[in-house]
Amino acid sequence: MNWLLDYVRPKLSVAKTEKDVPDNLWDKCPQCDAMIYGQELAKNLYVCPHCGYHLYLRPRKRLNMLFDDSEYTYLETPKVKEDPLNFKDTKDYRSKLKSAREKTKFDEAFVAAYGKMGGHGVVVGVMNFNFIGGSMGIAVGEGIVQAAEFAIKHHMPLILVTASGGARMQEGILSLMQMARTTLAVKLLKDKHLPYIVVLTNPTTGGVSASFAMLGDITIAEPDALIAFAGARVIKETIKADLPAGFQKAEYLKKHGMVDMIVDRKDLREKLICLLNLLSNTFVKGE
Amino acid sequence: MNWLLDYVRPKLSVAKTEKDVPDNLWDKCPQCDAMIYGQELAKNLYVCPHCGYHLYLRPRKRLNMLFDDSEYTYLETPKVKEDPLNFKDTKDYRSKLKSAREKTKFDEAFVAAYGKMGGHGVVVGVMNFNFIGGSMGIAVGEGIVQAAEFAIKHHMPLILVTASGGARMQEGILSLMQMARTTLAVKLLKDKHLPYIVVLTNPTTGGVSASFAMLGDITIAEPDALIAFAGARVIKETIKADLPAGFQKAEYLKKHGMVDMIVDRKDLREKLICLLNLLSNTFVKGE
Amino acid sequence: MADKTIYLDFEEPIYKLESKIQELKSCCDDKLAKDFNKEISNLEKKVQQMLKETYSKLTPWQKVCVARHANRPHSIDYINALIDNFMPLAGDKSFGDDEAIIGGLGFFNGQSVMMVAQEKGNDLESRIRHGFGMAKPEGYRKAKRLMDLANHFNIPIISLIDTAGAFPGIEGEERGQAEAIASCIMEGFKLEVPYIAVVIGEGGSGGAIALAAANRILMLEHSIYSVISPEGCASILWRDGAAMKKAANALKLTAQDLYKFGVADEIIPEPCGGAHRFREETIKRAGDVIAKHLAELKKMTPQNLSKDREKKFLAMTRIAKEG
Amino acid sequence: MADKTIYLDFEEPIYKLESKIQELKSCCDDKLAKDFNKEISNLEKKVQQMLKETYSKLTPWQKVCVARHANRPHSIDYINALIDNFMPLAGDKSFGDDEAIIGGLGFFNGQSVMMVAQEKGNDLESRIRHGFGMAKPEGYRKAKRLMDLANHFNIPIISLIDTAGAFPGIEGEERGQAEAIASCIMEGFKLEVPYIAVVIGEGGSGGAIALAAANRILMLEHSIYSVISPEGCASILWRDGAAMKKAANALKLTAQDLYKFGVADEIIPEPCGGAHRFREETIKRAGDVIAKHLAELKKMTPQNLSKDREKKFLAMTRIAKEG
Ligand SMILES: [Zn+2]
Ligand SMILES: [Zn+2]
Repeated sequence: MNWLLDYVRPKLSVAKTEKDVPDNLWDKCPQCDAMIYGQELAKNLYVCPHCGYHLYLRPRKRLNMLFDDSEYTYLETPKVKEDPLNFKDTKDYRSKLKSAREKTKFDEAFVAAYGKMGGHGVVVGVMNFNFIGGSMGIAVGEGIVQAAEFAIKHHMPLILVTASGGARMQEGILSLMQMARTTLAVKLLKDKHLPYIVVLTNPTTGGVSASFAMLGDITIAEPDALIAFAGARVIKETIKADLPAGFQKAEYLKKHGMVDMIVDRKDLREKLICLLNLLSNTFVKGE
Repeated sequence: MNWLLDYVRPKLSVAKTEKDVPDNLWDKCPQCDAMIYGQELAKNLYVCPHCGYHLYLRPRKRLNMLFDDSEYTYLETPKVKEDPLNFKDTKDYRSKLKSAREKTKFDEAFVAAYGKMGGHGVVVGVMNFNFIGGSMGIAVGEGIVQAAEFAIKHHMPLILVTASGGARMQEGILSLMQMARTTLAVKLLKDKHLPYIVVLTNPTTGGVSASFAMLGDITIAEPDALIAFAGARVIKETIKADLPAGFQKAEYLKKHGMVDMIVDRKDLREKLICLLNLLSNTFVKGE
Repeated sequence: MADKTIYLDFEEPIYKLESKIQELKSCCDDKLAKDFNKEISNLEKKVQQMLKETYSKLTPWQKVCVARHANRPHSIDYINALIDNFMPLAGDKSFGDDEAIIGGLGFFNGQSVMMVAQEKGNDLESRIRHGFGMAKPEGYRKAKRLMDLANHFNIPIISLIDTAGAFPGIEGEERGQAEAIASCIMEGFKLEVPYIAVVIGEGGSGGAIALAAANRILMLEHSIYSVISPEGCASILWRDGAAMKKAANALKLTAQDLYKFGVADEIIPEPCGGAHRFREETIKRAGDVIAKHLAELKKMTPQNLSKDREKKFLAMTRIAKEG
Repeated sequence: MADKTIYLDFEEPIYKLESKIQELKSCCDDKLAKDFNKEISNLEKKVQQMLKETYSKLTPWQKVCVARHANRPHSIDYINALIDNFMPLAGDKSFGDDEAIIGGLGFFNGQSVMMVAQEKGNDLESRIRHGFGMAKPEGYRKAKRLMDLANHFNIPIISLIDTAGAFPGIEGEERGQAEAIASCIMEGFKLEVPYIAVVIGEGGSGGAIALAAANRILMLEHSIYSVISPEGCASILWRDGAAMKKAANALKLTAQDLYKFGVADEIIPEPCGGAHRFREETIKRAGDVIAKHLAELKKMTPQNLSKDREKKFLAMTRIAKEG
């Protein structure tokens, strides 16, 4: 089963791209409070050069960093029913969507692209935490399903980079159903023996962690990333006690058997290529 | 997959049977120290009428208790190489085997029989704790493999009643290999979707617990039975502390997720029949 | 349980009338019986009418309260009434036995089924034993094991859903609550036997969908199924836990909403006045609807059962593609 | 590690000579070099001869000591030397990551393999980290997970066995040590990829066979593989822990015994003096033998690989049936 053989470059229009945020500004590290010049931070893949803290990396930068020569083609954002519940809390959901789109220049909290990584054809999906907390509604779920379907059609591995506060409440039960739908997407990949690698980044919680994010053939986490099912606040309120140090951090998850490796962002591309090499060089069935 | 359909009564000579030990004696309950008249104990399936303690039940009585009308046919004890290591400690292994045979009237620490249980054709294997501590050597391992092969050939479920101190040291590495061989036997049954039910009785430890005994589709234990991988003495010596109450007892194992149900001996036959009914009445595949 | 009646706020007028009927019944001796009988009969009609009025237009929040009603039949009640020779099975074969999910084999209409069911408990002791119906990872891993066992022996699976959600706590996190739920959903898709999920009370978020990647999703008339509790949603989006009624409205969590969305395949009608008043009749009706769907699914091949589930969930929330 | 030399009892005469050589070498200056050189050379020949004599007829107990020698190459050494781009994988996806068993993907002669290996550690800190090579249930469950992963991607599996046995303790018992070992053996039989087990040091009982239901069982020349430790056997059967030499004799636990029994498929010869003296050469030889068997197995179809394992273990200890 070699998923490299029938790699066909599909014809798809390039989706909208995230606008570059100016790099000529200073940013403050949330961990060590050091002030870092934007260009330096960008050069360092948004890892604090002083303490190693991994700041949030926006989807386009993530894709640039992962694909060979930063070359890739976006998959189309799936067309889905918008605001299916006509949801309104203190403001209405449609306006929230609108401002998220303006802010991020993306249609939704998930974007997928295909291209080469270390020469391997591969589909990479990235969650956008800046888009309503990376929450998973219909569009995100459908995006993941379509990324998997694309990977299957073109016989490629799928790499998903997660970052999410959980389900998109404003889409009610239909957002919950995406837990099942994205799990099904993983099942379809597994049926075809295509590698599915998850990169857990800060934070990955709730319905996203409890579905496709925990089902990788191989699971990588960025250092210190928060990875949780239940929120620490909820747990703290329930047990009325302090939580253990490092609770729900990547290292804690690894200790508890949920994560294969913790990889610094600067090494991520190299490690992924190594895994792709290892998984593609599979045993050729005998006569 | 209905394992009742092609039930064929195979032609096999009836093996030697265990001689009845006289019932007109008094026995002392190891738990409550009550003196119990042998006939009363026998009538009560060797469960103390005072405290409910389950005393050891010899294989023939176990088979009598389980099969319809106590009717069954022994499978032949497999021919195996005896004393393959020429093993000698303070006395030699051959003489140990000889006295075990004289004491138990069985060839080895495992005996299997087939017959009907609640009308279902079924193979039942029983370990004999009185035979060198029910230890598993080649003969026991091969007995279990052949019981599974017989069950497969005749499309019957297999029920194994365990009682063992572990591997038969005197057969060295060849006894260890029986862990793999009996596990393989279970695998072959599973390949055919034939039910495999384990009844754990006191004590089931070491290499037996760490192979076929823990691989039942459904796992029953008799109350208070000791079920362990490592001996409590060894653990106590290692940790130099007392062990928790009820450690390694059936109830402890159930609490820790290893056992489906704890069944009083008086209910065992009925529960097994109920399980056989449930597993035989399977969903008939559609058009 | 059923006699220790608990009334909900909005049932107060009904409760008052019912009390009056009780009073009349208890103080009437033979001489007065005839006079009273007429009045009792009138009052009882009135109660019926009020039940009808109230229960035909329950608000979403009222539905939430009914779905959580302590006298509502629980999974154990359904199993006791619908399943013969139930053989409870236990344990995840790796860590523990979590009774927030109960399961086992039994006969449903003379046919082997595997029950996998969330149980909240009925009194303090049993609530504690069942972890208030909030399963830990070992609970979902037990469920997964039982589903796999059923699949191995070609036995259909019926899951009963009634949970406020998965257990939120340190133990759950350290043993992989997220992984356990995800794997349990995945298990559902791997099955080649009929798999029917029935929301009998509260279908709470990830804890519920873990047992609901099924061929059929059935809901009791006054059950709910939601991505988050109204209280949780209110405190996050309204920053006011007391806004749960607004949240209940907004979340569209009733059986009727879910049927409209195509998530629920059928609504099982409850007798007027709710399952907590008419426990036996409700269970019987649920049994009938389950039996109907089971009969349909049993006509499918193992492969088609799996494909049916895939098709259902792939199509869900998807707009049919053009071209 | 290798420089902090540890000598075994029976190596004392060799040790003395080697010390003398060291002495001569260190005190010799240029002027005396020529005179000493001859003597050193003679002594070195003598050492070689003594090594040959000693190592060609090691007693079983001596083999046990050699197999457990602290300087003997460990799994990590084999992986470092034989595997390129090793990517360690971790965790059982349910409870923890037990480093008594290490594993991961890497290239072996340019070919992807999954390594699953028992590691004892080399100093106090690493011994503690690796649990002294005695795996807990989560270790076997990690091994099972990695084998299943390899099978899914059609990648051959090489297991390295070096353990005194599975962890005996409360934690192990309460999380199902017995079940974990049994399931790990079972996993071996389910595989449809080449699976080669190499006993590199101590093959201790159930803890060892958990990783050895393989197509090929290879043993280093001075490795052992036993149902029980000689010490344990002595204390049970002789009621005297000091009778371990007798027990080692009786148990027939050497690679040579196992080869005779047909349990070991091939013995990997160690350089004269043992793996602890010639670490690199030993590892190289092991690599060569593994490569040979892997090449053979790679010619088989997935189904035949599974059948091959079944045939091997069914035939083992079985007398060919007549009729
Ligand atoms: Zn910093
Ligand atoms: Zn007693």
